[in-house]
Amino acid sequence: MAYNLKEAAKKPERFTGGHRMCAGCGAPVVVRQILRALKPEDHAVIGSATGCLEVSSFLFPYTSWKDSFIHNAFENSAATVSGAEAAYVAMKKKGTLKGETKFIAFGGDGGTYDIGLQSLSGAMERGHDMVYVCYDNGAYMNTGIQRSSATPQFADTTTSPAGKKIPGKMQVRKDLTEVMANHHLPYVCQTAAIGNMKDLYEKSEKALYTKGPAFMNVLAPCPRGWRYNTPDLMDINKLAVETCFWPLYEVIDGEYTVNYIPKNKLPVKDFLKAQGRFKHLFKAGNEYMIEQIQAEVDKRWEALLKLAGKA
Amino acid sequence: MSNNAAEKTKIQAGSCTWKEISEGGMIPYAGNAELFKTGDWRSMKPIWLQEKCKQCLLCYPVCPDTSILVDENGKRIEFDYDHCKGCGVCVKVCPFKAIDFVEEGK
Amino acid sequence: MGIRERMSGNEAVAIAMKQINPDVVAAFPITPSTEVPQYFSTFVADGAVDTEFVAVESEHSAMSACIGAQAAGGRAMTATSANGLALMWECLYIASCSRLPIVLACVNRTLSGPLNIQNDHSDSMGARDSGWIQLYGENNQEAYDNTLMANRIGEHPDVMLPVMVCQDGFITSHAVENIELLEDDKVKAFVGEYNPENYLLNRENPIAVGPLDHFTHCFEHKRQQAQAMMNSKKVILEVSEEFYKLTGRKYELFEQYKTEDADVCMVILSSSAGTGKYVVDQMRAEGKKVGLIKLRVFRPFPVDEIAAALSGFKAIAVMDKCDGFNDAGGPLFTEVTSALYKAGAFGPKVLNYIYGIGGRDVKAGDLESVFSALLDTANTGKVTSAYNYLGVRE
Amino acid sequence: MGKIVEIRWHGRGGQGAKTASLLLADAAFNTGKYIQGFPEYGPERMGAPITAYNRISDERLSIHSNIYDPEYVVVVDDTLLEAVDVTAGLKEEGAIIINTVKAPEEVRPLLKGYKGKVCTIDARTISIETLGKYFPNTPMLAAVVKVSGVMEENEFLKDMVESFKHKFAKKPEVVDGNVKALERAMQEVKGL
Repeated sequence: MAYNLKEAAKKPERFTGGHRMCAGCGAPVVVRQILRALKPEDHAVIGSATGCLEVSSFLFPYTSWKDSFIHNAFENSAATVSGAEAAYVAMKKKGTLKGETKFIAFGGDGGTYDIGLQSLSGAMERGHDMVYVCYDNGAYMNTGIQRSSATPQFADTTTSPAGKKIPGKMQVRKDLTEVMANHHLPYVCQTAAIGNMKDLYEKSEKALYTKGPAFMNVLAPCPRGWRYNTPDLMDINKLAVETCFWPLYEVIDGEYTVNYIPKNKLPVKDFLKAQGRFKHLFKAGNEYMIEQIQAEVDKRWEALLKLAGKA
Repeated sequence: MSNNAAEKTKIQAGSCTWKEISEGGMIPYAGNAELFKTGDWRSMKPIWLQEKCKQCLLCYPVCPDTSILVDENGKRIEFDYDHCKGCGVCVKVCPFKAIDFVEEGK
Repeated sequence: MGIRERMSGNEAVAIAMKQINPDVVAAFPITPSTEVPQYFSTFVADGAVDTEFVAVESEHSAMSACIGAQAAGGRAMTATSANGLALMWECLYIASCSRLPIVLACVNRTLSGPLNIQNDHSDSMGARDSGWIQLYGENNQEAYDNTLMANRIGEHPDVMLPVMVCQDGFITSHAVENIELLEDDKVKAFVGEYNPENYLLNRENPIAVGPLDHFTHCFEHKRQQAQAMMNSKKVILEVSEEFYKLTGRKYELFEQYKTEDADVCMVILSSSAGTGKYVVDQMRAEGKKVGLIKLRVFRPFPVDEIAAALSGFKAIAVMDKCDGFNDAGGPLFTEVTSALYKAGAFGPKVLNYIYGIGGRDVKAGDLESVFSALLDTANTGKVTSAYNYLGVRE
Repeated sequence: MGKIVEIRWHGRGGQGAKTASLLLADAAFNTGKYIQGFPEYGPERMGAPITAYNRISDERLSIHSNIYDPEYVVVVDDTLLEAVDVTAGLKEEGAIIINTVKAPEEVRPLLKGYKGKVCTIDARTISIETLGKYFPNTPMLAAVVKVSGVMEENEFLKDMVESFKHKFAKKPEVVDGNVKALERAMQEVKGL
């Protein structure tokens, strides 16, 4: 069914207020929208890696999750949910369960790109009927903004500080969406909370209701780690997409579709400038850093267009 | 959530003994975080200017705290100030300037 | 009255798992436990079980998947050894604190390093404080029987803890021996259904498992978990008694072998206990008053019972197939000596022997030399060295 | 305490010495004995010398160690005679059974002064002539039973026929070959 903001609004909220995420955090916005894509009659078993989302949403004795929720450890959200899904298959065969249950595993970029990559890869390869969602805020925010392999090049983090000799994180970001696309899954996408949430909602719906393993990589800005004012969340999301720093695309059974091609691709500088973590890039003499980032964004964007047959 | 669940959550949140506490920290009251108020985190407060609001609904999904509620007719209603942390994301996305943003307590 | 069979310890465990027919088995290959999931996957492939077999990419994920499956409301089982158990470590604690009665077949093997695939108890002994019930078996029969009892023990409402069923890698896991199996229907009736009160897949009452638990409540949860372990002792005895009525095979917290009139006694676990009994028989034939206690339940530690059973001997040898690297003694030694101290039993002289490390074969003669040393100690009343090594080249 | 018969097998990885020890355990089990059959613990590599063990008894076995003073030693590959100390600990009132074309007196000089009984069996020829391929386990098994007397011969034969019938249910022609191999081995073992 095509997305309609007003119709979607009537669906039940499945992630309540009363959680302890920071004011203005991008992650709960993403979570709410993904859960909204569930059919109201379906139950969900949701897992989360240790991280901001988990420690803030299930702090004893309060849970923000209206569905069943399990947290195990940092690196095993995918394996944990895969076990729950296997139990579901077995118990369903015995006829002891009614209705449909969907399985969703959440992890931040630390729990997904880094420490949880093996668990994710294994669960996806085994073909469990589940959705893995990475809410990517580009660093280990829960422990205090340490660099991850998802941190953009030159970003200033607490373990890749912009110092006198080393100007922030020296390495380019890992392209996890591509890594997952190469697992040849039925559904892989990259998305963000944009505008009226159409892209995020529709992709969530596809991921949830495609049989088999699905992977979603969703941008989730962090006002504290990225250093911008909380009201700017949706502007930051928009800039990430309009500059092609974070392209919106999906890979369905190996077929690439770029969901949004900006008419006026903005310079990545516009995205960087909005965030304090890139402040040092704008000092005189550091122009090369912005140029390098722009070159990397362009290279990846062109490659993506090529994969989608748009180049 | 039933009153019973709310009551039991209160017991768990308080000074319950090890004999009363739930096994392994399991909580059988899904969504009971609603009982936990985060409204006092606010230093800025969004004010809904009903007369300017066109009910475009762009504000409800951007709220990280599920604090812009939509009624059964699909209309947004007053803020849930029990949970709103005053981040101002809704203020910025409103195309009609129908949400004011003021200092808390003023 | 039972089915007379012969098979290895690994096959016996796999057969027990088949008869239990759990909802999920998630496992990863590692020598010497590999055969357990191997046998089990043939049962899955042949449709002999209803289980979902999850061939995970690591032991960490094996335990993680078991946690997910058990929390979901299913029965989950796995098998591992040595480094595999070590890789599960983090999740062992999470399984027990989350009160998930998962059953793990631990085929004991030396924990690296150096890399060694043979038997000692360094793997499960390392996990002794992870909150798992630990049962140790002497042979394939005991590995089978303990596996059949494990679900009943772990799933008891007063317990709700995971259970580790240990046997010696290769020595019993790969040795074909006689065994008496139970009929499938009897196992089914004995093990029964798993009906947890709360589970993730209960859509009528969704739950949340595994919170962030601050100092405000964490201690209470840990205290409650400790109580579950205390409660488990009684449950182990009750389940074992019921099993005895079903099979005629008697299991308690430990087995006392010819201890009644013994002057000296050896405390030992698993396969070497069998060799120890053989040695006791031989020495008894020579008129020497030696006896043996084979510990079956290491967690919970039968602190009062073992102290009562040991307090009357003149000398005791506590055998550790695992060193403590603490300049004090192996884990069993420190537990036994604290039990004696707690009971105020200062009579027995206690010797500790570290033995069988890295698969060093434990010969009858080795254990005989320990008994001889005990008899000497009993005579002289003197302990020259409490912390000893048996079978190492000096 | 009942008498425990202890047997040690020497072979090469991939030749089936471990399987043979398990088959012997099986046969003894089927005649009502308590048995143990186990390999020397470690990874089995093709061609590398391997050891396997059997204990057979009328009473439950509790000892769990390797075997150091066996009654019988079985050597599945005579090239091992020079590479491995096959008679180590072997009791003189026992015997060694070697798969070789040679006669017992020809191999005795390789046995480091072993004074007990030396038996040989040409399992290769028997195997090829009865089964059409080199599969020494069946004849070796029969030779061990014959030499050790660890179980009653007719009972052993009867049990093996049953087990072959079960194992080769879809290939009945193979059953006859195996039975022939057993019978011939019992007749042809030398040095008794």
